Amino acid sequence: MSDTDIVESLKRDLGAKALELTNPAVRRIFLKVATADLVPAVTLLRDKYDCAFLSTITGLDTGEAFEFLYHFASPVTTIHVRTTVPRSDPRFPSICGVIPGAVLYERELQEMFGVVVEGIPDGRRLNLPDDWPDGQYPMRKDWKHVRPQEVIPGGES
Amino acid sequence: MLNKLTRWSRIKSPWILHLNSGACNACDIEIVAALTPRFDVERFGVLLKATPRHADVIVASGPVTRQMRERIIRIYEQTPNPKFVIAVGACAMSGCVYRGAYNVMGGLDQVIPVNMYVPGCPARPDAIVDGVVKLLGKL
Amino acid sequence: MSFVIPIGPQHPALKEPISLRMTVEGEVITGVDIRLGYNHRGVEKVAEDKNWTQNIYLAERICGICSHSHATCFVQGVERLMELAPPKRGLYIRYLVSELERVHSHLLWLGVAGHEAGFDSFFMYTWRDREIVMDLLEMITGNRVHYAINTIGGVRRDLDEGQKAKVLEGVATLRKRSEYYFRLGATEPSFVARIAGVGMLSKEQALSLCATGPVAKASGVARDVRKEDPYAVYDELDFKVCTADTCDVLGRVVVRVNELLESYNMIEQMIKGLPDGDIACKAPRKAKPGEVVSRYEAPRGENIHYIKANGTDKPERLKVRAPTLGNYPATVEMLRNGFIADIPLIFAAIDPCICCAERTVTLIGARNGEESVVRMSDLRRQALARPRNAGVKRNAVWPL
Amino acid sequence: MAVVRTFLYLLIYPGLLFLFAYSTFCEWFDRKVYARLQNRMGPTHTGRFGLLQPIADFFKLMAKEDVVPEAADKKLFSVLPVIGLAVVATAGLLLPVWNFDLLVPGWTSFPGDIIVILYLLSLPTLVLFLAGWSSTNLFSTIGASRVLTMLFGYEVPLFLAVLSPAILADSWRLAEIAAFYQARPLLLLANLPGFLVALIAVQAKLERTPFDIPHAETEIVGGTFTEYSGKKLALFRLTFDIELVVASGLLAAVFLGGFPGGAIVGFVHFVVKTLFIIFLLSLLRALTSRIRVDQVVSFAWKVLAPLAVLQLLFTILLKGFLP
Repeated sequence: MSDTDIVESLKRDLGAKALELTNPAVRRIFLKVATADLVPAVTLLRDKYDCAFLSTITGLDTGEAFEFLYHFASPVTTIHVRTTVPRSDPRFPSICGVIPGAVLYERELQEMFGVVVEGIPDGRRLNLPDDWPDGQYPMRKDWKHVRPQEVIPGGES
Repeated sequence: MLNKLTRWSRIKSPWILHLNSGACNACDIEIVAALTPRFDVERFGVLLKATPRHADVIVASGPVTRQMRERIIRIYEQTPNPKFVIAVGACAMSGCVYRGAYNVMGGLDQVIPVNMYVPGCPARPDAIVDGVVKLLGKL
Repeated sequence: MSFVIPIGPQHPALKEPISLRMTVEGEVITGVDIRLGYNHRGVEKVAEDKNWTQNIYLAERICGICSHSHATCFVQGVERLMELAPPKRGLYIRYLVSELERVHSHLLWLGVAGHEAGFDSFFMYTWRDREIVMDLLEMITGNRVHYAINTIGGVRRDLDEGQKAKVLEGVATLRKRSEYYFRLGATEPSFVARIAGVGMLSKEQALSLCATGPVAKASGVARDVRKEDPYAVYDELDFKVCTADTCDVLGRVVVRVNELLESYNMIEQMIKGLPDGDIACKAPRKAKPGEVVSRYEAPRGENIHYIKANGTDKPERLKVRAPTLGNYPATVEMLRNGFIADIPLIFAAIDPCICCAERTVTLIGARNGEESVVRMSDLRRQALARPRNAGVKRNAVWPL
Repeated sequence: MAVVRTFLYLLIYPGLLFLFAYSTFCEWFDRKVYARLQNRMGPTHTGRFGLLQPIADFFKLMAKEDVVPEAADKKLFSVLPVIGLAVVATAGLLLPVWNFDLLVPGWTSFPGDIIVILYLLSLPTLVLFLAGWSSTNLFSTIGASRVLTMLFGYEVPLFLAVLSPAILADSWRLAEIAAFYQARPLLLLANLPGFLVALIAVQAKLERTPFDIPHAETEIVGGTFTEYSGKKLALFRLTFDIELVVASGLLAAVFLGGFPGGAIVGFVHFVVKTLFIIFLLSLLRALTSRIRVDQVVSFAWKVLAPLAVLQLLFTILLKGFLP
């Protein structure tokens, strides 16, 4: 089933919900979906297009909004679902119901970008240290890190 | 005479404890490779020990991440005296490519006193063995 | 009675800092809570203020034993962003080094699995033969680990006749040894007794929890990026995806040794079919705005890099997902109702590369409600720091 | 005069000093064989061929700082290593190598000394359990419970295997058993399976690799020894070395026909035979991987115990038909 057939059948299934559908390279299909119908789209992909394998979720900070890319891989192609969330109200549904393995990446988004994932089964802190100050989200573009001056042991720092 | 004997025994049987403070495990694999037939540190009496209680020399690798900082201090305190610390690899010396990252303290000497630095990314097993032997020579 | 064992961040079985909190009844594990983040170095933030060539060396140092896979995955993506077509010879050399790295990584893992099971002679023998591959890699690239042979648009060093002959001869001795290990690993009674039927992961679990690499292949899931999404050289090589359906640690040993033998054939095919020509092409300093996803079959599973460029010479966003991250939910399933003695073995079976996967997460599996939720650090403080009067002052005086 | 002689007897020759020297030599031999089997060199740079390595380890540990866990029961925690050492040293006295002529045996050879030596050899395991239990570290409690579970596994087959040659020689006195088999060397082949069972059981008693579960390095950090350091650890390691010497001496006395000849030749026999047994033990240690605690117990009761009972049956039958 080549990329173009998949793009055609995706257009037929999703219809208006597919805001954007591009195929920039061989075996790479990008699909833009509103956050409301994210979960149905993911369920459709998992059942009809055999995309049960979620590689990862990439978070992007594009100034006024956050963008999330869900990378799915099937034996024939890879499909990347993109949703955007306004910076003012960063909430979007969790897909852990559909793909149990997704809880990993959603917790990272929560911690790195300060977004809220509704319905996440386990919302604890992921890999920032225990004593990390709350409210600091390192992956945001506006977050700058001032580097502490390393002290050279033995005096002449 | 007694402290000549203890000095000789300390030089001849340094037991090492391997400590990874957030490294990319290239140096750790080279440390473990130093135990294998080709480099075989057991010739110098070096044994890889599991608990800080049994160890004399802490061989640490990796730029200290913020999360590991407190654990490293505790493990350093749990090791009985006389103890020494060898920082293996560029990360343990100065943080290597991760210098300046928000979560990295940049080098082991920001946390615990270090006696011997072994350069290299990763430090070669023979460089590590050379470091251990030189540290003992300094004793 | 049930009590909780912290396999603390510093533990002989784990070469890297990861903290497992096991709820245990007697010797049987009932619940698992993996806490990571000890290795989080913020690679993505650091990558945003380094230019493209510096980022190759950063990507390499994400992980020590699969350094070439991260570097290749990154360079593949950047070449696609800049629409570069690296010459065939450069690609062949690049993927020759990546197959040699797979050999050295699998031999390393076989040794560690033997060491975890207490079979130290197996560990010594496999690591002694791993030195052959390390010598080959050092001959080709100049360094035992972190080869730095990749540049954007090709490779940095060429391969002459003498080196090709040495590689072939090294591979021949290694193939003999690997068959010996295959027989040893699959038949030595005390070793098999430790790894057969341990760490079960059924096929459905492997699929639903997105397990990847030899862990999935040992449960019968034949997914391999080199076959599904062949990049550059792999569509010209013939090799088969090796799977086993015993779903346990023995299956993972079998899959990895088969992959070793497959890699030997591939290396020989690549050496024989090495086209001539130059090894790299010129690469511009800046990349046009755009985004790309590049996938690569690392020794531990599928490696994915998402790179977004905004026209300057620095990437706007670099997202790295290492294979071990995908295997952690599967590990929790495998550890459930195993024995304490099996923890290091099951954990080593996924060949964890914790430094790659510093973004992994905890899946609480502790079922019995009566376990009071103790904060992770207090628990470890109680267990490890039981001897409060260690007799050492807070700021330790320099011993010298 | 006799008091001085016994004092000398206790402290110098078969006593502490000799056991210390000989057990360090055996530990060096074991480490060297184990390394050579793994294609490695083993300790070479301390003294000639690395002979002084165990002694260097011992003195270094004696000079290290000694840490006692605060929550541990201090008196018990520090007295255990000494008890362990004392028990094993007394067991060393009973070996039949020091009382050369059967007619005027020294005071250390008396009917029933094989039972005493077996009992003294199983005491260190209890000391080990108490050591693990009293250092209140989580890992050592697990190690301690494993020590006991293993004790139930290998203890009975060991007793059966070691006692069956004694039954054939119908005497409980080591010196007489050894003399019996020296007279009829052919009968040594009769208790070969017993020798095998005893070897494996001793390997388990000494907690060496197929059975080194209580202080399994990669699983439960240090096992029973997690909290021990400095002098106590040195004494514990010495206890294990002496236990290795005594156990292999016992096996040599019972299964390999004792140590004939006078003082010198008997001693040479003693050295050669114990080194042969230690070689077998380190061979076993190099070729197998560590098995789980439940596997040890099931292996002991499914394989070792039946074999030992068979050996006993065969001995009794043989005793019946002997002229």
